[in-house]
Amino acid sequence: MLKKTFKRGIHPKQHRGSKRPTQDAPIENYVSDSVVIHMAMNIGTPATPCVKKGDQVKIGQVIGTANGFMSVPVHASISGEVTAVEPIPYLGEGNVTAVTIKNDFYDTWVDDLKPLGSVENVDPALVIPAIRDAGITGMGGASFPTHVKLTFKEGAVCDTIIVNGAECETHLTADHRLMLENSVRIVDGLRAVMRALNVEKGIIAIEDNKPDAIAAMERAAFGRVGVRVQVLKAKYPQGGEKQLITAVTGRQVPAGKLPIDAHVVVLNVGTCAAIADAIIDGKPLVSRICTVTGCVKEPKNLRIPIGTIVEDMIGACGGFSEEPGKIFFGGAMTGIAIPNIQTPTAKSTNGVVVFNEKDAKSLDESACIRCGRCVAACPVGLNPYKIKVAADASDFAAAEKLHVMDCMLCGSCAYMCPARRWLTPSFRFAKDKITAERRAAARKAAAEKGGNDK
Amino acid sequence: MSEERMSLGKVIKNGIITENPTFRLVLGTCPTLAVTTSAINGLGMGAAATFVLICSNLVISLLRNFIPDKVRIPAFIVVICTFVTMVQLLMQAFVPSLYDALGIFIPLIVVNCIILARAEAFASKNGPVASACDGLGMGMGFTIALVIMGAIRELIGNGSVFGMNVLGNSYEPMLLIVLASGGFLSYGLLLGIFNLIVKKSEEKRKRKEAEAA
Amino acid sequence: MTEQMNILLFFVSCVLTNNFIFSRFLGCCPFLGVSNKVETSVSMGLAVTFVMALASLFCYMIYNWLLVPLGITFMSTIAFILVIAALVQFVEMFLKKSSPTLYSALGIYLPLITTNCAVLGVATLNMNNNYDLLYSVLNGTFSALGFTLAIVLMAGVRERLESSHIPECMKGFPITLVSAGLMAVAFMGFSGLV
Amino acid sequence: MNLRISTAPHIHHPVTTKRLMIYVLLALLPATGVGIYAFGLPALLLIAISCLTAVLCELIWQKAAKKPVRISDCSALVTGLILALNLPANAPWWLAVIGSAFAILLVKQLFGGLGDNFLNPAMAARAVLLASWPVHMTRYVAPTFFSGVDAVTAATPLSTKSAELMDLFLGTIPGCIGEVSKVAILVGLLILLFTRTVTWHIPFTMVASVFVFSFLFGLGNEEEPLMFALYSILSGGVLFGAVFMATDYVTTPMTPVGQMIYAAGIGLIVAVIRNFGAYPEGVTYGILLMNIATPLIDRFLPRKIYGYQKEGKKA
Repeated sequence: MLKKTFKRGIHPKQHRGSKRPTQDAPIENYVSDSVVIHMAMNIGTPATPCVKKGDQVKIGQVIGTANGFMSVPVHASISGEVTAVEPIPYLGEGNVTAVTIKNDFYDTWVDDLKPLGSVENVDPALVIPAIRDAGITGMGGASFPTHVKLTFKEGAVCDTIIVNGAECETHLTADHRLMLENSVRIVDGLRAVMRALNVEKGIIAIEDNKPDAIAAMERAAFGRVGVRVQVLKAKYPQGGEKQLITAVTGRQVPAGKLPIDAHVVVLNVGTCAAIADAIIDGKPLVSRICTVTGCVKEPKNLRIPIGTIVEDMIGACGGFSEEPGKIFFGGAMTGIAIPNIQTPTAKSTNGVVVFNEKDAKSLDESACIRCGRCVAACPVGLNPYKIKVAADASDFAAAEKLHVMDCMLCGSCAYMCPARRWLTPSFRFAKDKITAERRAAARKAAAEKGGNDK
Repeated sequence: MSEERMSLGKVIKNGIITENPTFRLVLGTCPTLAVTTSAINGLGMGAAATFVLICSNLVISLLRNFIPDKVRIPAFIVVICTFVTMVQLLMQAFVPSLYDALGIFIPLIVVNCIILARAEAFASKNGPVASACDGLGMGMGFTIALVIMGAIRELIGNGSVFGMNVLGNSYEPMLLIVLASGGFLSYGLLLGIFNLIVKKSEEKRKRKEAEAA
Repeated sequence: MTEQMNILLFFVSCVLTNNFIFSRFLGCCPFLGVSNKVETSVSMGLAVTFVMALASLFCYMIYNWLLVPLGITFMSTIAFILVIAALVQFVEMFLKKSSPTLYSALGIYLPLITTNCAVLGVATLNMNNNYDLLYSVLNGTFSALGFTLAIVLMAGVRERLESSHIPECMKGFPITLVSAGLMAVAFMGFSGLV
Repeated sequence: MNLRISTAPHIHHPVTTKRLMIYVLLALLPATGVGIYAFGLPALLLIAISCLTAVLCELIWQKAAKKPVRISDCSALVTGLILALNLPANAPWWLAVIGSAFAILLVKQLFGGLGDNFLNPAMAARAVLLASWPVHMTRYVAPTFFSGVDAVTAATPLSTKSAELMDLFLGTIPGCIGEVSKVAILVGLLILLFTRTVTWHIPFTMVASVFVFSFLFGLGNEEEPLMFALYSILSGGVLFGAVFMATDYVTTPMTPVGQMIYAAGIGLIVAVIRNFGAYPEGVTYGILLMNIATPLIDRFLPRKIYGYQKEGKKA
């Protein structure tokens, strides 16, 4: 079969080695003594906690209610007693309210699960509400509420649904294992969405470095209406939504627009499996698969209740093998470093990677030698070195003109830079600044307009 | 800047050092670059420009109350031009070799920004004596800068100063310095060194003031 | 063939070999002053080209048809500078009326051109070299194009230097002059082409 | 436990600036070796003096300007070596000293050091030396070691021509230290390509451009324009320039298309200067002139940015 891909991008050397420790490790279930479930699991408004200290909760019970359209409910991931409802600092986003549950190890589910039956027979109109009520957000890392993604504005046309099984990030094998061990559920989830949106084409995109996953998904897709597997050449950042759309369909998402403007919806494999669980079993999203790797004694793929704290997961993997220097959620290209091992996981945490002191060492910037490696790497086609100059001079207007807002912070340029320039961090800073300025300008404009109306 | 308070000596010093047209104001770059291939050329150019500066400053100062503001610039140019033509004819008659060496840059003194700038900034606002002194100071500043640059370029590019062999016969001159690119290079470097010296002396002064305080 | 060839060679000579900036030092003030942005330097270059072509034409006519017959060629400098000043005024007025867009692009540079020694320089050179009418105008145009080439290249380099870590005392004119010097070294490669 | 907080990416490609410079040095090794082999002790001394001066100047400047000393990135060494390889083997020692000092101090450090210079330091220094001491810079000696081979070459016109080409290729002709043996240079190119230090764009486009323009200029004037074009790319510093000097990162465009425009420009200028100019060789000037044009190429070459193409087509 023809292998497709997108333009530019990089081949991290770690592509070859970093996934090896866990790619053949079957998913293990792990349940810890307690979980800390915070309410800001989705992009948008956080949920409002609806339990209090001392309450007994069961698995799947709603503990945080959705706050408007851009929000999804949060469910208890273990059964037991609520021991705290308090704000905790979380990954530099300020404080978020979190519910701590102590496990009673009875694993009792709530009584009122409402299975909707087979995905081929379910009433299409019920699918999206079910997805919302199950608290499903994008499981690939962005935590965008899935029901929002599937609700289009008037006149939008969707003709293809792409299931993202690229997993181009380093170290992570959670999606890979899921595709091997739960392939039918993924196809079920895809079919449910295809029926809900009345879309005829469903494409499961997988990179060619996972031949076993390709085989498994092809078996699962066999005989299913409109579903096929597309093999992609392994390259980073192929799992990026826009790059994936271009690789699979050849279309481009217009700048500043959503995939639906290219008539495509992209769902992560984990999201698809969660959708299938929600439809077939009526179960909300309470657990996920998370790769724990790096400097741990036994790197594993764990199925964990959402909210499991990192320390417990490390313990489940035999503890640290070396003094840790840095731990981050997600792969090494885009992962977010965590400040301590008490940090709880979220719905989008697809991996916990531990680096030793040596790998964690921060690097000194040296002078740009204009080698052009960043330009050759940028999947968006930007000139990272120019943007960096503008950002360093705090000239955000110039950075904006150089399309910094189209940067998706994939890190390819910074990865390639031989001078170890902090390209991606600068761009992140510039983007935040520009977004803040735009918001302020919009507020000001709105305020003036309001004033005029009076 | 009133005439009474500003002593004439200070006016001259201002032109030579504080507001040196070549090294501080970076005016009149074309002749600076073009004629400083030797010290003697620099001296000739400087002298010609000084003559024009003094005369035009004097005349413009005298006429400053009679010239309507609107046609001020063209009038200044005509005055300057007259003196430039005089210099041109004088040099052609008495120092033809120098005239040939400086070539087109003698008539181009007309558009040398130093002269018009002084006419506009000083002579049109001050009395004839002060204006003449300003012209002298500026002219000397210009001349000194040209001679310094000319001497340095001649030394490196030809091994001589004012035509006298200094570095001996075994010295192999660096031809580039007396070529066009050498002009730019040496001017740029001299400017940089001048800036560095000014900065260092200012730092020293500040430190002294800080110590005193 | 030969006439076209001669003009081509003349073009190469004016633009590359005897570049006004890099080998004749004419027009250095605007070259150093108005070369920090590529856009403005292009505008400046075009304005200078326009004025230099016209100035060559008019100065030729004034010199050969007025000063020479009257035997007052020593008045050439005064005559030229007046012609140029008047010309610049007329061009400015004309542009203002006929083409506001062009005027807004070139407008602020036009007054500067009066004291651009390249303009007076080209008129004097035409006179000294005894060029005929055609070659005077060509000399004006081609030399101005050489000036434009130099100033645009310089602007590109200077835009790049903006983000460079130049020592404090070299910032501004000094580094620009050194850059110009190095560029002149490179332009020496064209010597002997004509 | 002390966990570091830093933003992504957390991993980097193993190639650093220093490693790239070492790759370049490695690639220069064959040409340097052949140069020393062919020209003997004087070449070795010249190379040593030039490299030493370059590194010393960089050290002194960085100390004096109170900047972090970064001579260990080897960039000064590369400049010194390339300059030495561009000198005739019998050039006086002070030529190497002045050239190296000029390259490092005036062309590189004055503009801010590595990455900030807009001209290739070694090339600018060579042009300055050529303008200042043309006699020293153009007095080439024949390689001493191979002199015996020359005497054996056969005499028929055609074979002379082909023997000439062969001589050029192997390096049995007079020339600068580094540029005599094309074989050594091609080995260097292979090293650069293999280590992905450079891409094919600049070296191949430049050689092709010299070939094409020499052929075109030769059409009217030469008996065998094809032979002439072949001779053009093998003689002088074309190959050495294309592989080692035109590919200097700092002074070349960033995008492949820009690099090809740049390299084609060098080829054109080289052919023009060689065929019509006063200098017998134009590689140095070609590279310098296109270095100057590089900011403009980078600025005006449009980039296709993701998400804008379709809109552009519609509009």
